[in-house]
Formats: sequence, structure tokens, C-alpha cells
Amino acid sequence: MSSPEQWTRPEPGAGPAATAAEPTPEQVIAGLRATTEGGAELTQLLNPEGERLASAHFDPYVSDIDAEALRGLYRDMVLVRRADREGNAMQRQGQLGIWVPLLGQEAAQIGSGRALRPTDMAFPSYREHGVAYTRGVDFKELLGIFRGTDHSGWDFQAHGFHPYTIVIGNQVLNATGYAMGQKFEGKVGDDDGEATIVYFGDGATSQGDVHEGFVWSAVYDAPVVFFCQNNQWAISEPTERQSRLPLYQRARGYGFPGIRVDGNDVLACLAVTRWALDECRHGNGPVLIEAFTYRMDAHTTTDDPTRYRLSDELEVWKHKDPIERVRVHLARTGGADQEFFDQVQADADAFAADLRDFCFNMPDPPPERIFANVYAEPSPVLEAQQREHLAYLAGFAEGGER
Amino acid sequence: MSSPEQWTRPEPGAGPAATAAEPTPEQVIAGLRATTEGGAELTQLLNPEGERLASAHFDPYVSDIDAEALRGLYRDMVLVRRADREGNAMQRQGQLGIWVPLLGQEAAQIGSGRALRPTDMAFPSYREHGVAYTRGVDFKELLGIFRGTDHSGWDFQAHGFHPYTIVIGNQVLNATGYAMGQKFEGKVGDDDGEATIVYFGDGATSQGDVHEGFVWSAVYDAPVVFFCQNNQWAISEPTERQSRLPLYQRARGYGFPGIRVDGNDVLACLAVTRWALDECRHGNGPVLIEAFTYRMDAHTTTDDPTRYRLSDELEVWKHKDPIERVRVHLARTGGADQEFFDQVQADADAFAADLRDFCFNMPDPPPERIFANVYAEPSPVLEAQQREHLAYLAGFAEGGER
Amino acid sequence: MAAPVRSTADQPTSSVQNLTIGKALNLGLRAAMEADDKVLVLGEDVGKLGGVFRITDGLQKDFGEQRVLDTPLAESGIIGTAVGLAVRGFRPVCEIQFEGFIFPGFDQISSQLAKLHYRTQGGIKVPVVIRVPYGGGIGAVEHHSESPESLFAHIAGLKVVSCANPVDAYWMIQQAIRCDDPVLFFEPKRLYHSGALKAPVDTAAEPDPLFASRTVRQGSTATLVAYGPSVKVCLDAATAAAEDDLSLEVIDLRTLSPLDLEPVFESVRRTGRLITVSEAPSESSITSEIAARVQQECFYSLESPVLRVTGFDTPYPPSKLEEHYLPDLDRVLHAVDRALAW
Amino acid sequence: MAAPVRSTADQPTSSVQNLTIGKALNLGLRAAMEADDKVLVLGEDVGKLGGVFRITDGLQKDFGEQRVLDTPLAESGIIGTAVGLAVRGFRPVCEIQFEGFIFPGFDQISSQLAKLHYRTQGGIKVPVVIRVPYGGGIGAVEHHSESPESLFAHIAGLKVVSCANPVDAYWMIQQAIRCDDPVLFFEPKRLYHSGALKAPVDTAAEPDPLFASRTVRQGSTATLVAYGPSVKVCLDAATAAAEDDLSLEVIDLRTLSPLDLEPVFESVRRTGRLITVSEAPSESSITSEIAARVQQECFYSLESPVLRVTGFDTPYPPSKLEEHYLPDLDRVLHAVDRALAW
Ligand SMILES: Cc1ncc(C[n+]2csc(CCOP(=O)(O)OP(=O)(O)O)c2C)c(N)n1
Ligand SMILES: Cc1ncc(C[n+]2csc(CCOP(=O)(O)OP(=O)(O)O)c2C)c(N)n1
Ligand SMILES: [Mg+2]
Ligand SMILES: [Mg+2]
Repeated sequence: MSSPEQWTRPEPGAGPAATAAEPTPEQVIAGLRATTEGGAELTQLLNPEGERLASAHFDPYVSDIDAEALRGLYRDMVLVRRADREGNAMQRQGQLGIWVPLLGQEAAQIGSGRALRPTDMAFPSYREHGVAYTRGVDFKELLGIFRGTDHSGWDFQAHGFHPYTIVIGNQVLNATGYAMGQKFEGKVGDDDGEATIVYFGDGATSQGDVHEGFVWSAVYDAPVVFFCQNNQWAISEPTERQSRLPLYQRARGYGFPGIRVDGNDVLACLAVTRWALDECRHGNGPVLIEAFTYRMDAHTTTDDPTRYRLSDELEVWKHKDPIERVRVHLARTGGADQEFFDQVQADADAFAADLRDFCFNMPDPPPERIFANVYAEPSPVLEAQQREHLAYLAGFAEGGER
Repeated sequence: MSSPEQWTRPEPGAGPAATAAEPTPEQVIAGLRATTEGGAELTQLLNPEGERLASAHFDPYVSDIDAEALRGLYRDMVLVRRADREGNAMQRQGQLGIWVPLLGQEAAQIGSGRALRPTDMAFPSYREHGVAYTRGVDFKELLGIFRGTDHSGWDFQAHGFHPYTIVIGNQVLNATGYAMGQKFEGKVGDDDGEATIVYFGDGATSQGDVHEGFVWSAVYDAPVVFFCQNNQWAISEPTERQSRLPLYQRARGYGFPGIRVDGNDVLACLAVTRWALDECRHGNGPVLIEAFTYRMDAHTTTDDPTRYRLSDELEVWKHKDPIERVRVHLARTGGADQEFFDQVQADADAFAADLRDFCFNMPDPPPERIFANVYAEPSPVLEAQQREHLAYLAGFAEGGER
Repeated sequence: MAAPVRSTADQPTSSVQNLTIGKALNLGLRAAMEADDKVLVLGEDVGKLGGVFRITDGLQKDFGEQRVLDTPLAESGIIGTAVGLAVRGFRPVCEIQFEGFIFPGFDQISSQLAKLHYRTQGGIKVPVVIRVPYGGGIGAVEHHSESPESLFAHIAGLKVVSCANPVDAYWMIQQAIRCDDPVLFFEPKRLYHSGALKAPVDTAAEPDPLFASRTVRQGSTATLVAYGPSVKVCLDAATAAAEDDLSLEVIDLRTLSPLDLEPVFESVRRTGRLITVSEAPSESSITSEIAARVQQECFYSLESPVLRVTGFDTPYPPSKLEEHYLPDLDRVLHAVDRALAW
Repeated sequence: MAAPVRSTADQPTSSVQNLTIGKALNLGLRAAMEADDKVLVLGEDVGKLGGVFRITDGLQKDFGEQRVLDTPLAESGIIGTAVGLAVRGFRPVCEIQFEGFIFPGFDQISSQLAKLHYRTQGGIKVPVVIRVPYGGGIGAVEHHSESPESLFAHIAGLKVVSCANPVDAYWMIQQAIRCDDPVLFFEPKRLYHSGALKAPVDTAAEPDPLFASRTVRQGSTATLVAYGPSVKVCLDAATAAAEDDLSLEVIDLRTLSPLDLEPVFESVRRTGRLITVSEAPSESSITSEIAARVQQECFYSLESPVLRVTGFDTPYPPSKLEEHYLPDLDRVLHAVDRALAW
């Protein structure tokens, strides 16, 4: 069958019409997926064996990443993973209502997150705890969402990190608008330009809002990097339920660059995201990045992936673990010694213990919080509702149980 | 600047980051548009001078179109244009609330409409009076919508022609679902396969629903032809407000064919649509067709295009009139004589006169129509409302004016 | 594609089974698919996974991938293609994963699904069912606990129902699928797997009509009217009140649009007092509508105004606060007290 | 980008101008854009064309393409990017071309716009205004004559207002833009260019507060409450009734969410009778809400039930039937008669 490249300009035969269907896209994509390699166009700087691959294009974007910096990225990933595992554990212990694990996606999140500057803005979905960490958001501030004490805790402006968005795709348009604002304010056009990055999953690419974000950003040259973490699954649905083609190729139809990066390679994610942000800073946005990675855990703690995927798949991906390859590289190249690795593990355990302590002691919010901040300017109707409910509660306090 | 083809796989320089913005897409597209030619990839079989251009690919799809058949297409276009002009006139005379002219789009509509078989289904937008005609819908049945006596009149199943859809983009998803149904029923896979065609405009391509239609149809191999009439304008907005790239290239990102056809060339529209439908019938759908054409009149009778576009543009397009080129071709090749042309004109006038007669005598619907067919199965609440209102009206009849 | 064979292993020996609401829905869907091969199930994760609540569990295995579709992730797509499938003659049953995710599909619901039959003067039927797990009390994150049913009750051309027990779950889903109108089918998600609500479902019985309210407890002091998850709250309140010698009548609305208020009018004419209960915000809602109609129909019977016990007019709060947000037994009884003291 | 220069040719010589609602909105938008350069106008055809109703006429010429944006054709995109622009510190004013096209943007409105402030405990303000030309009576095709405002009144976190005269049009749009909450601004489209409604607007005056109802005609026999296009209908009805010696009070709601019903309660306590008037379908609507609250607050004052005169619970009919669908003077007076005869 012809390559996708040619589908754009079909060449119908001069004879009779086609008489049988070509191989289905599922079959084609199944072929692609069978490798779980991301295909020939995958950008990689550090392979699963921990070998550094040269890239004339992208090496300049990580020329500052010496052993110390790489140790930093390693540490980030280990801490974030440890905290993520603690999240799972705390959910099992009933301390959190739900947890959304990032296991396996540490490189995509740390690599892209560390590419950002303080003046940039990131719009996460709901799984970007690693990005939150790179933006200086205290991991503890994430817990309220999953414990049910608040919907979002951090100061988005101070951290350049928007609240989590749960409705799939919504944040892509919000980020595009934000990036348009950066441009309208004249903050785009040179090395000091600002940029926006927005995170979403493979499943999200089907939503109308993501498409509209692509349309808007292309029309307004918005400085926005679309960072799609293709973790191969949208809950129980594999990527071929969303697309015939590799997702980075979606950008083709809109006239801006799309690129696939090894989402388990923290160095490549850093380099590619820096490049993409740079394009945006200079007014050449938008850019789509597909980080080819894998959700190594369940969709959330309420999900049971054994119902829909084989453990073989997980085993293959374990060989491509994002942390392990950096450890091997650091060890082989003498960039780090055992003491360092031990120290990072100890730091990670302390980090998790601190989180755990905090979580177990989180107070419940007071009932008046229900009514607070619905509006920025008061609503008399709501105030009356609040008064009435608080009076009702006070009645209990006075009168005891009915 | 690099061609759009390369944007998919960017080649960032090995040196420092870009230091200035590349030409804006607007500039690029302005260049494209300046020609108003549709670019090098435009499929054309009959040029504006009425010359037949050979196409190894598409000629087989119109090998049956002899002089008689071409005369038929010519007649179709003239009748439809005449009726369209009558629509405008009747609106001016207060007989219609609004009219949505198709002037300039006759070839796109007749060519694509005549490519359909009775077993196919067409989903129009709101401007497809020409397609309606090819589907055997009596032009009179269109008038109710614009006169305000009904929302849609014809038997969609008998004609294979869905009701008009006004909410931009909605019908694209509905058509995709319908086509999925054709496939689920096993009606796809050989020469006798069924197919669906759906019409929408250049502006519609920005809507999430159109994107979702592309996603669904690609994932389910739905036998649907997306027929985008790019008439260069979405009310006052030119196509570059919706896209950086020619619209047919949108298909690239989804993995199905996209093709641009001269929308003012009835033969090319017929050939390309037949080819696309054929692909669908055999299970190789979907296909996107961009018919490059021009809205020669206002958006609707309430629109004033002098506010947003130059008359020069219209003048250029007049040279590419869809009807004129067929007339010239028929005359030059001896495919028709003056008597034929006169007869067609007379037929067209009679067609319009009949329409006019009908329109002037259309009765207003009775008030109980308000309540009819809200539900297929009765709603007692609504029945009570109806009873009450009719009793109220009856009160007037008895008591006279208050 | 697998042939739609029913595995006989599941076959119950008697026609009566003791079911949860969730299992009753599952069996109801199965029965509908067996009865009519035009019935399709579509949505996110409804296939292999059986839906995040497992309501469609096993259906894809038995009916194949062309009758149980794991769709791409987009609600407008789900509903928009369902409309097209219905135009083609299918009877699609869409699952919206959580009520908070129905909004991307709102346009297709209000502009196409609700209007196509009217617009074509009856020429096109769109027998689409949209199943919506709704309501709070499950300790979830945002968008997973809302009650948006009033929005759909306001849209003409839609029918809106909600079930509150396993027997209704089993029958109402089948009746909704058989109905030639589009039906928004609201399912009380926190009760899906409630063992306490388990009830014997006789699959050979004759069900009540779909669009009818039902008095589920008789009383004489005041009337409570509720639907979905709030019916249980009201029944519990009535039980508690009985200890104080208050006799509360409880009506399960079942149909939210069209409303079937005759039983409510009749009840209020006897009791003189009405409390409406719903988890949804009260402003411009179904509970407003009930109050508006009851004050008109029972003007001279009401001894106190119709009172409403509802969610507050705020977004759904973080789940640690939901016990305050959701109407509970105490709030219902407090309203009864207020009505009696008026 | 053109600098935001105001062409002095337009400058009125006095601060009082005789304006239609449409022109008053145009000038109000202009004033808001001059007062705050964070105010942006965006929507389909709002730039060169000045909008299909010309409400934004001349704004792009004077304020440039970065403050008046002709957007791609997609309402979710318009509202979703407006939310992002607001997060960045802008005050976007979105135009939805006709109310029937707001639905593709419903999700961004209900999931993001309405909730962002709540979710962030006040950390993010989203001062977005969505202008919605609404209502019928213009002889239009489908989706161009609806009244969906009740849907937004039901969604917590949104404020919803509607203007009914040029003075309010001029001030309310500016107040809505200055408001730190998202505001759905419903504009009575059939009155945009009504010469009969032309009124002197004093641009130097002190306006009434935005979220307050107003008694626009005093009376003692019964109270009519309406908003937007129905206010004129009620005023006409009151004038006609005066000839029969009926003294009708008319209240222009102005704010639909939050409702300001104190003036209504006060009035009903005097007149004992209330008729609510709206073009929207009645089921689960703002008029239901008013009835529900009035029957509660004025239980002992009502001499007849609150009656509603509204659009029917059907899709908007073909325009040749709209004179039946829309509440008119006769239907309003008929309801008054019924209330008086109760
Ligand atoms: C509009 C909407 N529909 C459905 C859901 C329920 N849901 C939550 S996550 C999810 C899958 C998302 O998959 P993907 O985009 O690949 O992101 P991932 O979870 O894999 O990171 C679904 C269907 C939702 N949150 N929002
Ligand atoms: C969802 C929606 N938004 C806005 C409109 C108002 N509107 C009607 S036609 C139109 C422009 C459509 O342009 P295009 O898709 O190019 O089709 P054309 O009219 O040129 O055939 C607009 C904005 C609409 N009908 N539906
Ligand atoms: Mg995923
Ligand atoms: Mg167009």
C-alpha cells in the first residue's frame, strides 16, 4: 500500500476502480505498534542502553547538560517517581480518594518541564505531577485534589503552572488563548520571548477542542508548544482507536511542525522541547511534540489494566525505563558514583515520607468553603443560601443531633 | 522558507536558535491566494476557456460523458442558477425571509451531485440547492425553509438527501455516523457499495465537529466523502482566517486522501467525486475533496459583501464562470447549437416561473403545527399546552378581538 | 465481527434474579440487544473494559465490535455519529463516562438530536439513548459528581428519565431503547453497586410505563418528591420520620421530562405540603419547575409553600465537603419541620 | 497593528445622544475599550464586517486587529481562547453570532469559564463577557430565534443579564466588562435597531447597578415581570390594560442570575398577583425559578398562583408561526385576566 505521505495526493489508477479494500489502517498501525519503537522518525539522544546518540540538530540544545546537570535530571525523575508511588500507596490506605500515576512518564515530564523558563506558562492535564515539580509547585499542593480537600491549590502565576484540567482537551484551547495573549503583549519575537506549553494525552487528540487549538494557534502564530504524551492508552483504548497515523503527523494538516520524540529519553525531551519553545519565542510557533512513552501503571488507582492489555507489553517497555537508562549512562561514563545513587534514593525516601506525613494530617475544609469564591463579586442569592445553611448547621451545634 | 511538506519533520539548524520570525503564514497564503488559481495541485478537466484537459487519472471516471451528457450537466447548471436568482428576487419582494445564494458554485454542486447513485446518501449544509436538484428534490420543497413555513420539507430517504443543517459542522458527524451504518450493514466492499457524501464550507473546517468526523471516519473506515466547497469566504472572513495551508491538505494529518479540484469545472467535480465515492464503496474511505470555487453573490440576502471584499476579486472569478466554460466547450466542439442554448434558457425561465408561482401561493402553516412532531411518542405536558393554546385561540374566534 | 450469540452459561434458571442497579442495567442492555439487532452500544471504554462502571461488561464479547464500539475520545463525536446511525435505522445507546463530560456533546444533543424529528415533521426518528451516570457521594474529583439533568429537561424534543432501583433500571433502560424519541437516561452512579438496594427483578414481569411517576411510600402529613439517588434519601427520611409519628408520602418522579405530576398534585391535595429533593443546584431547575406547577395546580390545597432541598448554587465542591452539599435525611426532615411550622 | 485612536469625528458635542439599543451597545463597547486596553473583542465577523448586526461596527478600524479579532469559525475556540486570554489578564468580550450557535461552546462555558475561579479558590479571575443576540420575531431560519438563557442561569459561577433599552444597553455592557466574573450578556436582537425604542443616553450619568432589577412601571392590580425583549411586550400590555382601568406594575429583571427578586416580592405583596413573561420554553426555566421563589416568599400575599406566559415547550417553530409562539400583548393580558378571575 502507498505510504501515508502519498495519501494527500492520490494517484487513482487509470483503469477500473479499486476492487478490494487495501489493508486496514489498523493493520498498518498494528505493524507500527508491534515494534513499540516509535518508528524511524523517533528523536532519541539516550537509548535504552544508556548510550548517548549524536544529533547534529538537537545536540546544541543540550550542550549545557554536563554530568552535574544530568545528575539533576536523574534526581528529579527518581524523586518524582518515588512520590508518585507514595501517592498510589496513600490511596490504597484510604488517605487519597484517587491517584493518577505518572509511572513511566518521568522523562517526558521532567525533560519538557526543565526546558521551560520561569516566564513561560505550562497548562497541564491531570497527570503532570512531574511537570508541577519542575515548576516549583510543592508536591503537597497536589494532594488536595486527590484527597478531595480542594480542586487546585497552587499559585498558578507564581509557578507558571495552570491548574489541572480534567475535561479532556479543554486546556489546549485555554493555553492557546494564553499564548495569543503573550503575543499580543509583544512578548514574542526574540531570544527573550515567552512561550506556553500545554500537555495532553493521545486520547485527547480526538477532541474538537484540541483541533480548534491547532487551528487558532496556526492562524494567530501563537507561541504554544503542544506536548502530547502518547502513553499508548486512553484508559482501555489503544492509540489506533484515535488515529490511523502517528499522532505527531497530525500537525501536517495545519502547517506547523510536528515531531516525535522518545518520551522515555529525558535528554531528548529536554532538547526537543527547548527547540520547540525557542521556535515559539521567536514567533515561529506553534509546534506539536509527540512524546512516545508508556503508562506503566493503571490509568488511575480505580482502573484495572489487566482487563484490556497484556503484561507482555509492560515487560517490553520496562526495558526502556526512563530512569534506568540515565543511571546506566551516568555509571558507565563516570558521571555519578554509587554514593550519589544512594543519596538520591535516600532523598527520595525522605521526600516521600514528608509527603506522607503531610497527607495524613491534612484537615478537612470547613463547610463555608462550599460557598466561597463561586464569584469574584458577591451574589446576594448565594450569600442567602450560605447564611441559611450555616444557620442550619449551627442549629445542630446548639440542639445536638435531632 | 521551507515548503509545508517539510514542516512535519523540522530541521532545526545546528547553530543558534532562529533569530527572527519566518514569513507569516498569512503572507504565504496571500501569495497562494493572489493567483486565485488553486495552486499547482488543482485537478481540472475543463479550463475556463472551455478546453478539455486530459488526465490519465480522472478521464476514466468521465468516459461516459459524451456531448449529450455534457449538455445535461449544462442544463442542470443553468436551471439551478436561474432558480437561485429567482430565490434572490423573491426575497427582495418579501416572499422569502432570506435566501442563501449558490451563485458560482453550480459546477461543484452539480458535478458532485451527479456523481452520486440513488443508494448513496448526501448530507448538505444550507447552500446545496444544486445538490438537492440532482437528488430529485423539487426546488419548491426548498422554499419552505426560507419562507419560514417549515424547517425542512422533503422525504430524505426517498431522495437520499438529508435535511439542511445550519449549525456549522454538525452534519459532518451525522454523515460519518450514517456512513458507519452503511459499513456495519455490510453495504461496503465492492462495485455496488454504498457511500455517503457530506457538504460543508471552508469556514466549517475550523469546527471541532469536522475534526471529529475526520477522526471517526478514519478509525472506522467509514465510506464518506467530505466535500468541502471552499468558496473563499466564511461570511466576511477569508480562508486564511481558518488555515495556514490549503484545506485539502488537512487530510494529511488523518491518513486519508485529500484532493483539490477546480470547483468551477463540472467535469472535474464529477470525475473526482466519482473516484472518491468509488474508493468509499470499496472500503477505502474516507476521502476529502476541496472544491476550489467562489461565492459570487453575498453570503445570504442579508449580507453586504462590499463591506469586506473588493469587486476586483469577483471580476477575476467571473472569467472562471462554471457555466460559461461548458457553453464555450459545447459550442466549439459542436456539442450543442444555438437552438439548444435557447431551449435551455427557455426551460430555465419556465422553471423559475413555476417556482415563483408556487412560492407566491404558499399557505401559512396552522398554529397547531407548533406542537406537532416535537416527539414521536406523545408528551402529555405538551398536549396540555397545545390544548390550552388552541382553546385560547378559539376564544378569539368566538369573542372577536379583545 | 463476532456473531451476536448469547452465552447460555449466563442464562438464569428462574425469571427472578436478585440484582444491583448496575447489574440490572447490564442485563437490561443485554436484553435490548438481543431483542433488536439494530441496538448498538457506543462510548469510551465500553468494550473490552465494560465501561468504567462495568455497566456494559461482557457485551462486546458477546455481541462483537460492530455492536459495542469503543469510540475515539470525544463526546460530540459519540453523539453526532449516533444521530447519523439513528438516521440510518440503528438504535444507538451512548454511554457518557461521567455526567461532567456530556458538555462537549451538548451542541449535538440540543441542535440535532432534540430537533431532527420536529424539523422534518416527523420524517426522521432519532431513537438514541444517552446513558449518563450522575450524582455525587463517591468521593471523586471534579466533574465526576454533578447533576446536570435540568439542562436537558429545559430542551424541548428530549425525554429525560432517571431510575432509582434495580427493577426500574432493568425495565426503564429497555423501554428507553424502544422509545422512538431521544432519551437522556440518568443513572444514580453511587447506587450502581449498592448491595443494600439489591432487589429481585422478575424479567418476565410486566413493567410500569416509562414516562410515569410512582408513589413509593404512602403518607398523609407531607409529600416528598425526588428522583434518582435522592429517592433513597427520602425513603430513609420517611422511615426516620415515622418514628416521630410523621407520615410522609414519597414519590419517585422517574420521568423528568415530560414530568408526570398528576400523582404529585393528587398527593399534595391530600397532604397540603410538598418538599422536592434533588442533588442538582436549585436555580432554574426541575425542582423549580415542580414548585411552579404545583403552586398553580394546588393553589388552594397548599398549607405551606413548596420547599426545595437541593444541592447549592455552587459548582460541585471538593469531595470532602460533599456530605454538606448533598441533600441528606436531616436536611429533608428539617424542611419537613419548616413546612409543618409554616 | 493600528493604534487604538478614537476618531474624533464621532465625538458627540453633548453627553446626551439619542440611540437605538444597537448603537448604544456599540458605543458602550467603544467606551469600555477606551477605558481599558485589556479589553478585546472577538468573534466571527466582528472585525471588518462589524458583526452581522453591526454591533461592533468600526471597532476594528479604530482599535486594530489585535483588539478586535475575526476568529476562526468555532465557538468552543472563541470561548476557550477567551478563557486563556483572561487568565493572561485580558478582558475578552466574545460575540456569539446568534444564540443558537452558543452550544458548541457550552463545554468551555460550563467546565472552565464558570468554574475556574471557584476551583482556584479565587486565584484566577475570568472576566469574560459573552454577548449573545437572542430571541425571536425576526422572521429567521432555525437556530436564529431561540432563548437559551435559562441554561446558563442554572450553571453556578456564571452571571447572566439582559438589557431591554438603550440606556441599559450602554451601561450594562460596560459594567459587565468591568465585572470580574464571567457574564453572559443577552441582547434582544429584534430590538437592536428599533427606532421606537430610541432613547436619550446620557454618557455622563451615573448608571444603576448591574445586578439589580428595576420597576419600570408602577401599578397596583397585578405585577408583570419580564426581561429583554419581553419588557416592551409587558409595557405595551400595561398601557393597553390601563384603558380598561387595570393598573399593572412592570418589573424589568435585568439580572437573570443572580436574580434580584426583592422588588418582585415587594410588588407582589402589594398586588397579590404575578405574571412572568419570557420567550423561552417554560420547563425548568428562569420563569419556573421566579414562581418557585415567589410562592415561597409571598405565600400569604398571593391571591392567585404565579402564572407564566412563555414560549412553548417545543423547538422554535418555523418563523411564519412565531407570532403564536412569542408572548404578545394579548397572551399577557389573558393571563392577567386569569389571575384576576382565580
Ligand atoms: C471530555 C472527557 N471525556 C471523558 C473523560 C474521562 N477520561 C478521563 S481520562 C480519559 C482517557 C484519557 O486518555 P489520554 O488523553 O490518552 O490521557 P492519559 O490519561 O493516557 O494521560 C478519559 C476518557 C474526561 N476526563 N473528559
Ligand atoms: C456553529 C455556527 N456558528 C455560526 C454560524 C453562523 N454562520 C452561518 S454561515 C457562516 C459562515 C460559514 O462559512 P463556510 O463554512 O465557508 O460556508 P459558506 O457559507 O461559505 O458556504 C456562519 C459563521 C452558524 N450557522 N453555526
Ligand atoms: Mg494516553
Ligand atoms: Mg465559505
